Amino acid sequence: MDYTPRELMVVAAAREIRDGEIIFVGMRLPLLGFAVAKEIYAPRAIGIFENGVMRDWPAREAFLTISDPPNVAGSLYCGSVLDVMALLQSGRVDLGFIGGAEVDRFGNLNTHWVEEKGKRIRLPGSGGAADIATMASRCIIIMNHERRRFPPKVHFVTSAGYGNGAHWREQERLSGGGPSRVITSLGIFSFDPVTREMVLSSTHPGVSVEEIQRETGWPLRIQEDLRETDPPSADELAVVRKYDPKGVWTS
Amino acid sequence: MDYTPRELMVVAAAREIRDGEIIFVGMRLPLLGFAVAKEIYAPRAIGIFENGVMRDWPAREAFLTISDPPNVAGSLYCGSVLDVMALLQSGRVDLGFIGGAEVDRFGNLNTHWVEEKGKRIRLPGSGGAADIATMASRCIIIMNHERRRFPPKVHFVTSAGYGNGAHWREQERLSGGGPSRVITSLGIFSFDPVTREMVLSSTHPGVSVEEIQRETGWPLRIQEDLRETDPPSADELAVVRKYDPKGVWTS
Amino acid sequence: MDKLCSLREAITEEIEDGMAVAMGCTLESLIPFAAGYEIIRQKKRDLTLIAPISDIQFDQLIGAGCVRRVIASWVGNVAAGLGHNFRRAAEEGVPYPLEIEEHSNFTVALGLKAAAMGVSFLPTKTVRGSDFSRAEHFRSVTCPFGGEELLAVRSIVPDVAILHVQKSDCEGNAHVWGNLGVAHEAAFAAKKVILSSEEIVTHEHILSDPNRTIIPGFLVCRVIHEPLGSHPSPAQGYARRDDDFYFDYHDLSRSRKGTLSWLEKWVFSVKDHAGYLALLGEERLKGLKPQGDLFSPRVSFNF
Amino acid sequence: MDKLCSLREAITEEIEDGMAVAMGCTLESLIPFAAGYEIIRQKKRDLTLIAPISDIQFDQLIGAGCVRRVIASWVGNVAAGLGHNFRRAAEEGVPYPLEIEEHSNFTVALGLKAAAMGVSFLPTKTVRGSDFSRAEHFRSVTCPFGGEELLAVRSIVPDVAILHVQKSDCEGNAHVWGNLGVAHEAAFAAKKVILSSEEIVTHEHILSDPNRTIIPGFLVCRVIHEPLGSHPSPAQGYARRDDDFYFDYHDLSRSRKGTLSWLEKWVFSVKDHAGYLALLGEERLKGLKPQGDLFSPRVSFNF
Repeated sequence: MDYTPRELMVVAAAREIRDGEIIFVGMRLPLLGFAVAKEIYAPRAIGIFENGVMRDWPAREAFLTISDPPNVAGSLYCGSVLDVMALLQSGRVDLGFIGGAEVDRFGNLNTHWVEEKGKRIRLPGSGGAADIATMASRCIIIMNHERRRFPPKVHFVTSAGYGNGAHWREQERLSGGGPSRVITSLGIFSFDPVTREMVLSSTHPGVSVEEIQRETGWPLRIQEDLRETDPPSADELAVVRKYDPKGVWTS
Repeated sequence: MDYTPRELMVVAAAREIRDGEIIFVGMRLPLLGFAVAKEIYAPRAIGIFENGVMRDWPAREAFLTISDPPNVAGSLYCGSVLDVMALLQSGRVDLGFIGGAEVDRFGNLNTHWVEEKGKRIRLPGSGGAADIATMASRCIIIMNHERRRFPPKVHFVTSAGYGNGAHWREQERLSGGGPSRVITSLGIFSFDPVTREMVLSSTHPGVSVEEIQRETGWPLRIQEDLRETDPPSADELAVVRKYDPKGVWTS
Repeated sequence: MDKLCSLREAITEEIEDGMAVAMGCTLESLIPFAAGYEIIRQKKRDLTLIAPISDIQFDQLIGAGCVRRVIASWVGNVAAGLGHNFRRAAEEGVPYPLEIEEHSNFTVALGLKAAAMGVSFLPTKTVRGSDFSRAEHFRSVTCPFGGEELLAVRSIVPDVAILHVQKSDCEGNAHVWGNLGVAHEAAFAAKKVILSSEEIVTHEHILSDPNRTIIPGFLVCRVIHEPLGSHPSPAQGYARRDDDFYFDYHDLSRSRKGTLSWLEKWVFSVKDHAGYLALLGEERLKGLKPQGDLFSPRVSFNF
Repeated sequence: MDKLCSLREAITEEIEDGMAVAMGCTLESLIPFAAGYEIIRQKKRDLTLIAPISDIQFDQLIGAGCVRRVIASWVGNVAAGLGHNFRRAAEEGVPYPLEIEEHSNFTVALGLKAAAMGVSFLPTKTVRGSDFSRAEHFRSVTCPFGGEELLAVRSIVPDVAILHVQKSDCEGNAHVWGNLGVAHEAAFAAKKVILSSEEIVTHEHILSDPNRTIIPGFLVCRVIHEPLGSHPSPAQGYARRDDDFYFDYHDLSRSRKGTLSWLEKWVFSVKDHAGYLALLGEERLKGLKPQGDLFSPRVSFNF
């Protein structure tokens, strides 16, 4: 079957959504993942957006920001940032998708600044990512897998993962559960339940462990029963293409 | 001119409203006072209600509670209790009207419980009165003037006036200015700017100081230039009767 | 998921003795009286009732013996004055003693908002200097910036919020308009929400105006189609206030015996809300029907 | 009181150098770009800009040299990525050094809500563990009930909030729909509010749906009738998003020189918003016109 790496990432994201869950969605791949989940696995999932919009079905039309009219029309609820953040803070958001410029081995994300050739590059900042990272029951991190994006320690913690590992989240009293998966362009990671270190759990078809190690800034930990990521099914792919017919996000 | 004591109280309340002010209105006499003010002195005043309704004109139809449909239809803003209380807490409410079962010489109000013949009578409680008393820039207290309602010290402070006088409000850090007037069925009081004691400033036409003293539970303080309350003008009376044609509140 | 059921089923299955129930959260309108009557009919006991002001609803439930505690700022009969059953319970423990967590309207709203926001308190400047502000649900908190001393209001977490709304779909996505009181806060604060609704509308109808959705259905466990379910309180666009009903209740409830006969007539002698409406009679109900031509303008969600 | 005036007059008389201005408070829609352009045209300086995310508006104002400080959670170009002028200011102090009060979306909302509520802070559980949570506008506060340690977010008080809305009357009573972001909080937090509006409607029109009033006019000092005043951001029911405009800005603003030529073309070379729209051209504007038949149902306020 023919599919792009991003289509695989979308489908991997979709498979993480359970029926009836309340999901902080965001744009791009997670938005498509939400669409796949709704149409196939999780018809009762609710998607919420940081601008105050809640939807029980993804918009059919293409759009570039969560506040674009197609994402507002036909939504379930249009309210405020505080309305949706209240759901997050009161522990009712099951899952949130986030990404960033850097992620480290404990799942900490950075969207504030990085260094390139000794020069500091200023990035846009948190947006709602730090809120989701702190308080969602679980988070899924979606990243392009490149070595510069996978340092052993991020330059700046915008959105906390497991800090320096083990019981850090409990010690710092973060109310959410932390990252449960990292879906990259090369494979899928989970986190060791004790050390909270990122563990490679599946490699995407055609990707070797060596390639993933090469693009990762620390010695990989690999799950004993390392698998190959299931490729998208025909059904899954059909939904991705229904919602992104021109491949704006997935080509 | 013929008018009822309550019509006089309504008009006295109306005269306290300045143009452009934001007023916490409430039901009955203050609501009619708001109508008189709007039609004559204060066309730009805004009336707000504790259920979340804001109006720039009083409803023409009669109604018994602030949430009745005539008070909602044609309002300026329909929101929440928190919306209107936020205006109060942020110091934007210029004036609020309150009343109670008891008021004492420092303008403290009680709507929690009183004693009658040695038996404790439970009253309904604060509602929004304590909020208004604490935080409005100034309050006007409207009361039937009876001795049992004017004890030297209330049984219970529901809505704080000047506490035990002088600098009590500043010491207790109440953000609003406290009561500026007490409009009763017999006269009008202001408060001494230093001691914060209630001072009789005008007697209603036909009411003697002696009668007021008889109905007041402490030795009256009387303003040097004690006046007689101006009776309602024809214009004022016309508005009162336009909004209360059957005399439900003012007969 | 279709959550439609009868009021009887909803109250039987969702309300347990001892629960904390927010109801009457829009102040004097949209009070879920039909749900309150069913709670009385089913003889629920030891409830904690939560609302700023819910007109005679709390007085009825107290008189019927359902209540152990109220978290409220005002309990009485808004147009007529005192609440006789509230008085009897507070003064004499009849039919049962009553605990009262005393609030102002603002502090009830803040307590519910704290719960809705998922925090254990919210800070305020209100009710300082009021005697009831010394109760244990208010404590001092110091602003870590200017050092200002504020009052912390403890969060109020209802087990259930019962709300009467104008429109809901089968999943409990509800449109509400008019004064909102603390309805939104109560719905988001509660562990679950029961809705009774004037109209059941299609899901598409809800989606055609998402700004009117005050309660998203995923908070809701039960939806009951109960036209006039807020009688005698008003429902903007659907029913006027039945003022006489309140005055009659006030007169009859003056005595314990009168209360019992009132409850017998209006609650126990009828099977359900349909029976109650039949007892009110067509003529009376006709008089509560709204008149006029006051419709909101349509707004465009086109893109 | 009629508050209608031109954008030029409003910005001249209400915005002073050094003020704290909340704008772009509905996130990516209803951003008051026309007002921002007028601020640039009038060469206001040393402003503090406040919003969670306001797409390229902050980048434009920073590039134009109007800004000394931002209070924000995200500054960039939402669809295209980084904000080049934000980068230059933050990295190199070009055209001026930039102070950044770092927030998350939630903490900006809480800071504005605190101000709207008239309290100096609000407590939260968010951003614990984030490096920016160690900044001085976040401090620890202990819940006086359970002893839980929370983060206090300092209140954010804008001198002015500038909002673009769909409908306003001459007094500034405004109907807004679609995602509301922190618009309501910003309007109630600010010392004064300036509105630009797609439509000026009658006062009666506003009163016919009071639940749609997000901003009451008594908070508003100026009202500007400015159709397409949020271009290139969308206005539900009035204008689609002009995506290309953002991408073109992104490309051109890569260099300081490109930014200056962009500003010259779109801001300085035109007299006002009418000139800007003329420059966009009829064809392009036609393409942004909403299509379809998505109207909210009317609801009844009858009684």
